[in-house]
Amino acid sequence: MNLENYIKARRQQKDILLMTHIVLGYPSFDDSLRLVETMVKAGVDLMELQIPFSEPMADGPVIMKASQESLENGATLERCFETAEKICSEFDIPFLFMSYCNILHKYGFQPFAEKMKAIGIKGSIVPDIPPEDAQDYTAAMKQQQLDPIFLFAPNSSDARMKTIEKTGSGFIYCVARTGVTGSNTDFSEDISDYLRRSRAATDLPLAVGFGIKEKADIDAVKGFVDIAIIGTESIRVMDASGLEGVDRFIRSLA
Amino acid sequence: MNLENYIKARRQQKDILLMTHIVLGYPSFDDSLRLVETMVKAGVDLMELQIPFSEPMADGPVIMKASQESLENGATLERCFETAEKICSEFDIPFLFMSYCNILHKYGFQPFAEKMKAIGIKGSIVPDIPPEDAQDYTAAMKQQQLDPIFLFAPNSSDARMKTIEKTGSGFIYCVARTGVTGSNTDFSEDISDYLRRSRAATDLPLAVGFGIKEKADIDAVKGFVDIAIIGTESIRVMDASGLEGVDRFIRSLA
Amino acid sequence: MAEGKAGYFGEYGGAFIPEVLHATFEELNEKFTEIKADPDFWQEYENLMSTYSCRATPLTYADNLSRHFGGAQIYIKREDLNHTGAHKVNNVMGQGLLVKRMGKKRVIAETGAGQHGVATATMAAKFGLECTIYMGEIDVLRQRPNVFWMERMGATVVPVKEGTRVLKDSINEAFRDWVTNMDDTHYVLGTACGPAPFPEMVSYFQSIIGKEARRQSLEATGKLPDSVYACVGGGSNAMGIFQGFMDDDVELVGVEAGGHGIDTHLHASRIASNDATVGVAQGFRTYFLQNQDGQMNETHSVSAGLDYIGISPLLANLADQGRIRFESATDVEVIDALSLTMKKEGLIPALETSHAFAQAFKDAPKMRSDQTIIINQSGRGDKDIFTIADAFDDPKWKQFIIEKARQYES
Amino acid sequence: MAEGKAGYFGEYGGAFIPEVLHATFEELNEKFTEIKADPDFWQEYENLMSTYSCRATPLTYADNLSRHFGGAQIYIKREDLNHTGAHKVNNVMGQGLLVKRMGKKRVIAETGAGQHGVATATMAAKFGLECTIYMGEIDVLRQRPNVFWMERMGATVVPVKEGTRVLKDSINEAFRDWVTNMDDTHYVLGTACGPAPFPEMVSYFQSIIGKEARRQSLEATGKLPDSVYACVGGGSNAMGIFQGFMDDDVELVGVEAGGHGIDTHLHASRIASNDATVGVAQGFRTYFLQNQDGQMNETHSVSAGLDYIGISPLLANLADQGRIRFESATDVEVIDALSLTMKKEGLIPALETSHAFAQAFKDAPKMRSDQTIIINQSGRGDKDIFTIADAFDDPKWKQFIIEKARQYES
Ligand SMILES: Cc1ncc(COP(=O)(O)O)c(C=O)c1O
Ligand SMILES: Cc1ncc(COP(=O)(O)O)c(C=O)c1O
Repeated sequence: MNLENYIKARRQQKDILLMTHIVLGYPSFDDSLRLVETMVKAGVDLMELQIPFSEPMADGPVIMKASQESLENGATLERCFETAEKICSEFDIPFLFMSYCNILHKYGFQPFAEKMKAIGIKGSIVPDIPPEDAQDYTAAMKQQQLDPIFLFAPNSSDARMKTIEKTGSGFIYCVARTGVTGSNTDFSEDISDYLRRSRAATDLPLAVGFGIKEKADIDAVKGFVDIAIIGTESIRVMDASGLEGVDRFIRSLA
Repeated sequence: MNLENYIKARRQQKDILLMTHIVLGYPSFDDSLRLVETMVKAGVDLMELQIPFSEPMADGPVIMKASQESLENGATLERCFETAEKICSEFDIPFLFMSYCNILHKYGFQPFAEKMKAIGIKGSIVPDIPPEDAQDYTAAMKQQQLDPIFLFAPNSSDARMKTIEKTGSGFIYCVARTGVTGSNTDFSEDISDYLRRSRAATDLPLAVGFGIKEKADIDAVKGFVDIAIIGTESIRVMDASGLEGVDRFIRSLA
Repeated sequence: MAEGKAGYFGEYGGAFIPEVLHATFEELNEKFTEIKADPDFWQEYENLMSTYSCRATPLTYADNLSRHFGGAQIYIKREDLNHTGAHKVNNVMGQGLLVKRMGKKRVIAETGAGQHGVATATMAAKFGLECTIYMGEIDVLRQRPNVFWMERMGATVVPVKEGTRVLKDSINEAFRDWVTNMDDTHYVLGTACGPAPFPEMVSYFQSIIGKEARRQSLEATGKLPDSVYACVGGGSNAMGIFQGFMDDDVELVGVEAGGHGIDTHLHASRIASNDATVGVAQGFRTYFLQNQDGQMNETHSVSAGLDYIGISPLLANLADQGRIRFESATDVEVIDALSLTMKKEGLIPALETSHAFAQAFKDAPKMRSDQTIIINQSGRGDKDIFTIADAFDDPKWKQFIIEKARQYES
Repeated sequence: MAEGKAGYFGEYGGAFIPEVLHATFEELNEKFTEIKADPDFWQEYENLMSTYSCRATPLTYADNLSRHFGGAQIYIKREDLNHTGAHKVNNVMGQGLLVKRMGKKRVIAETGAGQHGVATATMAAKFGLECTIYMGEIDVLRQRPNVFWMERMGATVVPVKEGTRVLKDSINEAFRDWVTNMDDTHYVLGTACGPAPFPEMVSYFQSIIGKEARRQSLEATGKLPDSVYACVGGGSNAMGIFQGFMDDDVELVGVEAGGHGIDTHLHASRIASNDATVGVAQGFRTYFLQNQDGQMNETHSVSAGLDYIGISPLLANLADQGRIRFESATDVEVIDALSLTMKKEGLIPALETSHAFAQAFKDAPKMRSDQTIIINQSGRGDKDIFTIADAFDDPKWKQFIIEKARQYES
């Protein structure tokens, strides 16, 4: 079952799915494994595994710091692959890679996609590849039946959304607001207009992220999108109160 | 008897006369008095009393330092006049003021000359008044029958010497070499040419100074000039070995 | 200048930006296209640069250096005389005019050595814009004098505590600001790098150097130079002067930071060394000094302005085409060249600039005396005094600083 | 320009020099007369200044300041853009050409703030001359950055330990050198003071500022300015710009250092205060800040370049004639003017220069908007960073210096 179908099927049972995020190697690779285990057990529906990059242009301070520490602790691409492979084999939800263009580009888009396939990763989120420059990337992914996830922004025009949704597959990642990850988003404010436009632009499932940090945020987008994405907040919780805290946090969102 | 005649008369008895120099107020005004006493007793024929100036453009380091200390110790023009008056009344050789233009200018050339007359000073040496700008100065001096002493330099042309000697009176101060006071002059080198030119340029008595510091130097100029001038060296001796040293030094020159 | 796909130069360039900046770049591309086609704009730009800075900057004949080396006649293009002391102001004032046209109220910029930050703060003061400068924390500490001036001109200087806390990290941080505030804010990128249209746009504004230099060479010597030298950090001063001679039979020589030597990995030579590979970072595709995983390396140079990880896509392409010869100069060679230039000509090139001098000094003696070269003096070195004094290890300078510190502490 | 007795301007000027320098001054007067009569010389001078420095320096319209004050239109003559950062280089390069004509091999100069010393060291490097700079010991300690550059350009900097160990003492010391070495040495006096022909000669070279400013004013505004402002130390930048407007219906305003206020005696205002009297020192007759015995006073100013005891005889004479209005600006007013100029225009006038800005800012609001003024920006302030940072009492700067000192001490 491909990613899109998985999401649609799962949505039959749940109003909204939950996608969480970790940075591979942060605080350590062992912790990464345990974090995934905790999250999966707590009921998340899909996960992003971020491969750290030294120039994380679109990340906010929390994820940036996590990436940096992971690299300083000696995280290599090889270690990321190994850990991801272990994760995919042990847990039965879809996992995606999140990273920046250069990580894929340096390895080669095609070898990288082959590696993802071999490991069992279902797709990838790369925020600094725009549709215009995505051809090699999407071709490599599609050849391996993997999903390159693309992003909408609140200031994407309707026409632009069309272009984007045609380039990507799996689902669309709706960035809830301008800015980087990890800042507050006021979900009580009306972002419904943006999400309605997004919905109209594509038949792909929609995910929304950037600033979701409690059940109320999720409730606010319920009905508009298929997936709520928790990024920064779970790192904050992990830093503050460990795995147990993460378990409690994820469960509180359901 | 005016200065010129005094020198000529005295030369009847001596091959060469000795003029020495002190800075008024250095090391103190009392010391100035005692220095004059020592020098006169040791047989000097005439003396320069330097009124310190804050911008002593033509002085070398030793005299400059003496001037500066004198000023720092609070030397005023009034104190200099008082001390000079005491000196002139107590000792029976001609005394000259040495200073810079501004000291006379600020007081007024005419009042300054009147003051000199009243005190008993016979003339003045002001190295930064050139003949071209000397009119007010010489007029004031001459009105009081005082002698403005002018200077020849080794690079003064014959024509220039004529101009200078016409402006001054008393005697001519032949600067032995270029540069400031207090450096070595090699009197064994031939300065006779310069002094012969000087002799030819004027009927005034000639004095030579800048760098004379021992009997051999004086012997070298004997026959060419009427007066040997000791400037810096006696300050050096005073600093090193006090009044007694000065007494010994002056006597060694005879 | 672009060929093939818009924003690309050969296989280099592009605009690898988050979706949220798409509209901003669309507007920027549009406005840039507009001003390029508008002769009034260039005229307005030249007027501004000739009344606010001192363009045309002179071409100085270095007679003593020419005689000293006994080879080519050496001419020096004097970007150091610009207001704020370097070529950086050309780009910044050009973008300032663009900001006015776009009606934005705020500018942001990255800065490494501080030169571009000072230029941007200056432009913001002149144009009445709000201004935030991102600067790696390490650079803030090293380059306090520049920070002082930026702040005095009313800019907010934000020390970037992320990453390696140097230039590249301040670029990331500036982008983070931009993705949040793109509506009222323009990001004044400081060199011919970054996402399209920046490499082309910065080069466009800097082309004023080459235009002048070409004309001045003809006036002064009756012919074009045989070779033109420029140091290469991001590549803006090099592109600036090279563009005056691109279609001529003139050799173009770009000089990168050789640091401790290109065999030591402690350098910042992207083309002259074999250490760089093609990558995509900070919004564009070019040669980067990166490891096998695609993580960027730390670089080293005595000059803070040349230690960038990437190089202008325009230069990468021209290197591929063999149009530009790339060389590198080591820290030691650079200090020697600087020292000689001060003593012989009374000129103080910036440490960055001194790289170009160092290479020119290697080549000039081998040339004939009827040949001429131009060195682009991209900036003046007197604002580098803390670095240069350290490079010379000047004991009296150290004593001065120690005394000054004592005053402050008491 | 001289009237009456050669070398005199009204009752000011003259050449009160030791006999040993007579021949040297004769030669100097002769050569100066020769070059003044030689149109090729001025052409050579202009060529040098336009290829080695960036003359003509621009006239910048300060639109923000003009709007801010809502009165006169404010234009700024940009001497700060000159090579070495101030108008001083005009005089120095002119004298350099003269030295070449006289065939001398060595130059000496006094310097206070170090600006003139740097300019002279630069000229000496360019012209291949030996160079010794005399600088008061206190100034050497305060102005280490300038000493550093002079030494790096090959000059010998001699700290003067005599007198008050500041500018005037370094002038005395330079004269002491000259009376010893006049045969092969020229003394490059740095301002429009000293024995004739220096006041006139320095003014002559600096007149390039006024010539340009007059032409530029006509070009930019179609008319002459209503008022022209310049700070006055020795008087060279003021004479330089004023000469362009001497015979016009243009108000000329000279601004002296008001220090803590002209009632406090802690200032350096020779004309604007009542504290100065006519005297003869350092080779010429003018107003000096001196006590009743004729000993020179200590002066005070936040700017090292305006605290000279005397003033150009040309300016003293023009003050007598009422041709120039003299004002003073206090240290506090100066810092405020500097701060405003940085924020509003992105310009950093030197502390000396900021005096002229301070007075202009007092007058401009009272003028009509169809009136224009020109301020002579004699130099740039970025080399004053140690002084300016202290004036602003900048805590981050202090921290930076303390850290740096710690590095050096470890
Ligand atoms: C004086 C100077 N030259 C050169 C450079 C390098 O930049 P670019 O290669 O863009 O000219 C810098 C950068 O700070 C600089 O300050
Ligand atoms: C920038 C600047 N302006 C003005 C002056 C004052 O000198 P002057 O009155 O001769 O122009 C100086 C002297 O150092 C200076 O450096």
